[in-house]
Amino acid sequence: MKKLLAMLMAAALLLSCATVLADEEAITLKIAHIGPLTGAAAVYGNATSNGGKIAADEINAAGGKYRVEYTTYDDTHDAETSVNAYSKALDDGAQMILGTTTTSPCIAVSAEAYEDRVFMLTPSASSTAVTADKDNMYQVCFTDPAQGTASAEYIKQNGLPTKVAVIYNNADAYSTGIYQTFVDKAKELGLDVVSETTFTDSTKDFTVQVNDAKNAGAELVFLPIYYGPASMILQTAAQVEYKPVWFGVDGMDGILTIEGFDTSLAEGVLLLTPFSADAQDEKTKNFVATYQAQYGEIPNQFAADAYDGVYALVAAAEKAGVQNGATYADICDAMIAAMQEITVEGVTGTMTWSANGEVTKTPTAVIIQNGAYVGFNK
Amino acid sequence: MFFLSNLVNGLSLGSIYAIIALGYTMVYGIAKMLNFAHGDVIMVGAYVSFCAFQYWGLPPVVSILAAMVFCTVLGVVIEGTAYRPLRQATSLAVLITAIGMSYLLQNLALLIFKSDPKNYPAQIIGMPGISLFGGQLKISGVTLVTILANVVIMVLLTLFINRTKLGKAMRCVSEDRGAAELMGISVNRTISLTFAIGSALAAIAGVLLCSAYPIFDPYTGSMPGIKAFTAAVFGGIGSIPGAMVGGLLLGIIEILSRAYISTQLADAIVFAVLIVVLLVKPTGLLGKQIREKV
Amino acid sequence: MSEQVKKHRAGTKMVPVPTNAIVPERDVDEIPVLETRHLGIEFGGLKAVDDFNLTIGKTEIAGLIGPNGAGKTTVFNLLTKVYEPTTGAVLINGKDLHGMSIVQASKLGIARTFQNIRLFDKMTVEENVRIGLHNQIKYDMFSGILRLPRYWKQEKRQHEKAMELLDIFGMQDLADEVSGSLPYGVQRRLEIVRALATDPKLLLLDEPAAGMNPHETEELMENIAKIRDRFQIAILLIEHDMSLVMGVCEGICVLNFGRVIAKGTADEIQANPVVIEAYLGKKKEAAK
Amino acid sequence: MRAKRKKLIYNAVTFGLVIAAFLICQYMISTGQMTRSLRNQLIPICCWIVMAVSLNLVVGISGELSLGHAGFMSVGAFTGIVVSGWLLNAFQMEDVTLRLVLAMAAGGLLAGVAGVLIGIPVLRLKGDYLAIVTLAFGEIIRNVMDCVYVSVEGQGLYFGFLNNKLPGTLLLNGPNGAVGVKKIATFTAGFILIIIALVVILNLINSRSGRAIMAIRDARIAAESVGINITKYRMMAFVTSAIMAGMAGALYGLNYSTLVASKFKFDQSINVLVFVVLGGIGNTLGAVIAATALTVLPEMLRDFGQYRMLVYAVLLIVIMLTTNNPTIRTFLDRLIAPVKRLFRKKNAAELLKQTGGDAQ
Repeated sequence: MKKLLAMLMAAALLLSCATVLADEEAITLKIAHIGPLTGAAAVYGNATSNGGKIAADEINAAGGKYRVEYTTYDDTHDAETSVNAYSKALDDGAQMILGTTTTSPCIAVSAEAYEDRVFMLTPSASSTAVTADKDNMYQVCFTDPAQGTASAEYIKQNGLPTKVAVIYNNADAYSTGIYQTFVDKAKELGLDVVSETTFTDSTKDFTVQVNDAKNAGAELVFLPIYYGPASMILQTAAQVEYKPVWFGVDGMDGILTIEGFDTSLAEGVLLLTPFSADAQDEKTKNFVATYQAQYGEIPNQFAADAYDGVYALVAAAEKAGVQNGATYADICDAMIAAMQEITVEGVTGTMTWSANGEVTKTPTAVIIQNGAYVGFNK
Repeated sequence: MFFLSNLVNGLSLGSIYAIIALGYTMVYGIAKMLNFAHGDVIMVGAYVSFCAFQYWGLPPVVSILAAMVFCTVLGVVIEGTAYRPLRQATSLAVLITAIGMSYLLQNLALLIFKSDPKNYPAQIIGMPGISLFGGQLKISGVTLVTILANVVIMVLLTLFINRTKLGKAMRCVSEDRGAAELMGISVNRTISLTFAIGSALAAIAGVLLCSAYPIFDPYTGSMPGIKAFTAAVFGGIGSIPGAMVGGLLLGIIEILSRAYISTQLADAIVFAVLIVVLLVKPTGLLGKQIREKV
Repeated sequence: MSEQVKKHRAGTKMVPVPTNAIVPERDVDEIPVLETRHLGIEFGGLKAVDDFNLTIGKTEIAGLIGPNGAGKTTVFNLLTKVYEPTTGAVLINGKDLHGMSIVQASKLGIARTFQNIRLFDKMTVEENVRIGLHNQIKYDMFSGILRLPRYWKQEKRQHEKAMELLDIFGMQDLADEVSGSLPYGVQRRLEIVRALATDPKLLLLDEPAAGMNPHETEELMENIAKIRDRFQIAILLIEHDMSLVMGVCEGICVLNFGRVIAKGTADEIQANPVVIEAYLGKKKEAAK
Repeated sequence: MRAKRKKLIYNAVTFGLVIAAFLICQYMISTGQMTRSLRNQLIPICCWIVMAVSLNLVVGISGELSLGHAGFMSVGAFTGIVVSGWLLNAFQMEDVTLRLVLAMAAGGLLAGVAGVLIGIPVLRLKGDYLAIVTLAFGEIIRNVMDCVYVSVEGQGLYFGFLNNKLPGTLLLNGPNGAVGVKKIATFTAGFILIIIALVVILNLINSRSGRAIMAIRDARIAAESVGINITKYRMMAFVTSAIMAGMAGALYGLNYSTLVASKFKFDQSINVLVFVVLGGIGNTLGAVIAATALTVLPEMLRDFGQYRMLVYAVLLIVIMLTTNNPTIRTFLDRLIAPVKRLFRKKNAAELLKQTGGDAQ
């Protein structure tokens, strides 16, 4: 509570500064966020929406050269609706897009944005197809292949068990994307993939998958999936008394915050993620505290990526020298150029971007111990 | 042993489908409508029992009862406000209204409980599991409770329908609504009763479903709802033993095809089996063959 | 009883043919339009129709009567292949209907009306008749969608033919009415017209006078005779209205509990003690 | 001639409205008056209209409840994408219009084939059983599409099932769907497709085949007894509908740079069914209007923010209740009656007859 009070005071202080600075004519950036606020993928869209909102509020409160007008548009995780949301955002005068949250809609929207010359930065759409052949499209998150490769390399280099099982969601682009590169890389590195099983969004029962891994004698189970199904897999494994090393990717982050989840089941889960809500640096602590105060939840990697995304957009706008009243098409090329030059220190690490839109940042391996993330050292 | 453990899992999943399917089949038999919002009542049941246990600290049994009471009231209210005014309308109009109701429940839950998945506390059904064949086959407590609950519900429901006055009234309305009305049976009250029972069963199904597969969110009910509907048709819609048989078979087929054929194509296989069954027996496994009167 | 019908009855003489059945004398040379041999059907062990033998001459008007539940409509359903018989055979113009579908039976020249009217209620009177003409005046789907010349030509033919048929019952003016909204009697007549449109050899009428007032029944009787005379077809009708049956039918077959209990002309049936006991006696009193 | 004239007027109004709407849209686009939001919805609206009109053929005209219509759209969409991609990659066919036409034709064709394959078993069933089987087929198609991989190399097309190791460029990538689709759909194409669909449906209804289809709907046994081949005509309606859905699907698929099979879930079939029911079952013009209104509606509700879909659900229920409840309907009719009477005055006798007829 004290912490919150202190923060509020700090915010108030900043706000008063802001009013002073406002006289110097601040430049307003109109950022439109697009993501699923309703529908089955709503959890991700709400996280990115909230994360971005916090960054926008902070920037406005800090009163720098730029102000952010941040608006969220619902796309229900559907390409058609997403393009509609995008069109509405441009009608409303958006200058740049933070989004879209999920992959398939993002591919559809980025194609439109490419034609219209709108600068886009997605917090979380991680497929390479999102950025492919589009110079206006950037990502805050790792690409799926990058995660797959990094995971396989990490397992190999750190002497983790090499008898590996993979359980992935074959109706999900993110999951299959990581899975495919992981398996290729694993073969190349000589890891022994003994069990590959899949599920779909409608799957409730994971006993088959877990039993398959168990019976194949896998000592490490790679889970390139989101934390929801992952938590079910962990509970199923506990029932059949199967205790391999669990290895997750950034989608696994959030598993500790599921209401009602017995976190002891996640004990020892390893994950390669750029963000962990328990990190002890000042930035993360502030972000997590604010998020919790406003939304009553601990932010996950989606929220963190969106949070960093807004900062990155503002930094790029500053570099590009965006002025008030500039249209999206005016600033697109300048933003593209600026994006490749900036370095953003965010809650998900220190980020730079290459011309193909991919981010460079270092994922850290964390392990869950006593219900919290701890840096993992081999 | 692998087969046996899959079979048990299939029975467990199938029992849940069966309980949901009972709700579908009763409502269909009596109100002659496909209540697509039924799946979402399951989700409501899960949330209510979750809140009762987790937030208000009620004991498990009370939590389950709270969910049942809430869902019963909800079912009756839905029927009274959305379906009753359409009693004379085409069945398609009612179907669309039911779909609207399904969207409504999902989106209300989304606003109230937010979109993040929640984990259903294992303590609500805190039965210890058992271990057979020297530990080779483990059956969880939830599985046992689910299968048991299914049998108990089945027996009670059959007794209720066949032995009690209200049950007979339900059969009458199902057989011939006009004639039942002439016999002094209140059709509206009977249909309300059906929704009440169906929704209470949905609440139980919600508790069991989420105890077995603990992660749930506002959209949790819709897919099991569809599968259970399939199960009801599979067994012969309108038939109570049919719903039971259909549910169990569907659960077993789903788990076994996932285990032995393909995890990717399990859903397709389930639906393909349904189609084959309907081609051989056009009114489902236990459905009544009705000869068209000419 | 109108003059025309009386005249028509007076001219009929029923004579036996080799199969031990009787047909009107004028039809003796022809293949009987309908012949059933030991026809029977069981529903779950119950013999709804049993050993049903009937022969109808090429231009005969025959009646099938019997108390409620005697199996009359079931016989119609057997003749039109709605039901597949358990035993026996149905021959239309000497052709066995075994294994045929309703549609095939219809194409062989058997048409019917229904006890509880089955019109295409949402469609107009003319459209109902046009549907009856389905296999008479044809053109394919593509001509229809693309409105090829053939469409216009055949549509015109259908219209003319439909109007011609409607004229029999003087229903031309009603051609554009929606059939479902017509009075009961008119609907019954429309069903007959629709059946006639299929160009049948044998027309089955299931209680054509049900729900009609005496005046309408009278008219119907005349029309039944008129139809037979004009199209030279056979008609078999089920009817409870004895004045109609006795007035218009040449041969009558009485059914009770799925079995034929009597066959003969109107006078013979009226005089038959078995029939009187089982059926007519009671019925007559009820009618009065 | 009254009924015939009514039909003629109905058809004229239907075509007139669609053409007028198209011309107004084109005018607004050319003068820049149309918002981007609406402009980007035009093609999907066209697709959904065709979906609604074609489903109406099955549900309204043929009288079968189909819950898997989106499955045919999916077949058409993915076929269209593959054909378009193949023509472009293998034959360098740059002509966008020709490619679109060929893709739509192929989409319609394959969806039609799927219609026949599905129709054979499905049409043996009746009523709700038919409905559930179409639902099952829709789900099977979606599930199977998640496992299909197609690639193009040189002039060859390569297909893989649960196997993504294919040579060349992937056109369909299993659960990732189609990516890198070249957008070639145009509003004009959508408009033409609507016109084709309307011509087919409206002409069919007023032809021998259409009457046969409706006869089966109204009284199956009676239709059989006048010699109508039930299977043939039910199939005709089902397959025609599938072909149109496939063409709409191809257009839809080629309007976005990506497409996933989960787009065509059960919900989507239901959505199209909502258009049909709301437009008045069997009413083609109604289906066109309902499809347009309900596609635009969620976008208009954006101002409700997080309550958007909630409001949509409530509206859906309220609309169904008001249009289908006899009490409310009578009340509404009474409200409209004076207005109607104004137009009808000249034919008072007819009005009398009408009310008399209703009272029966």
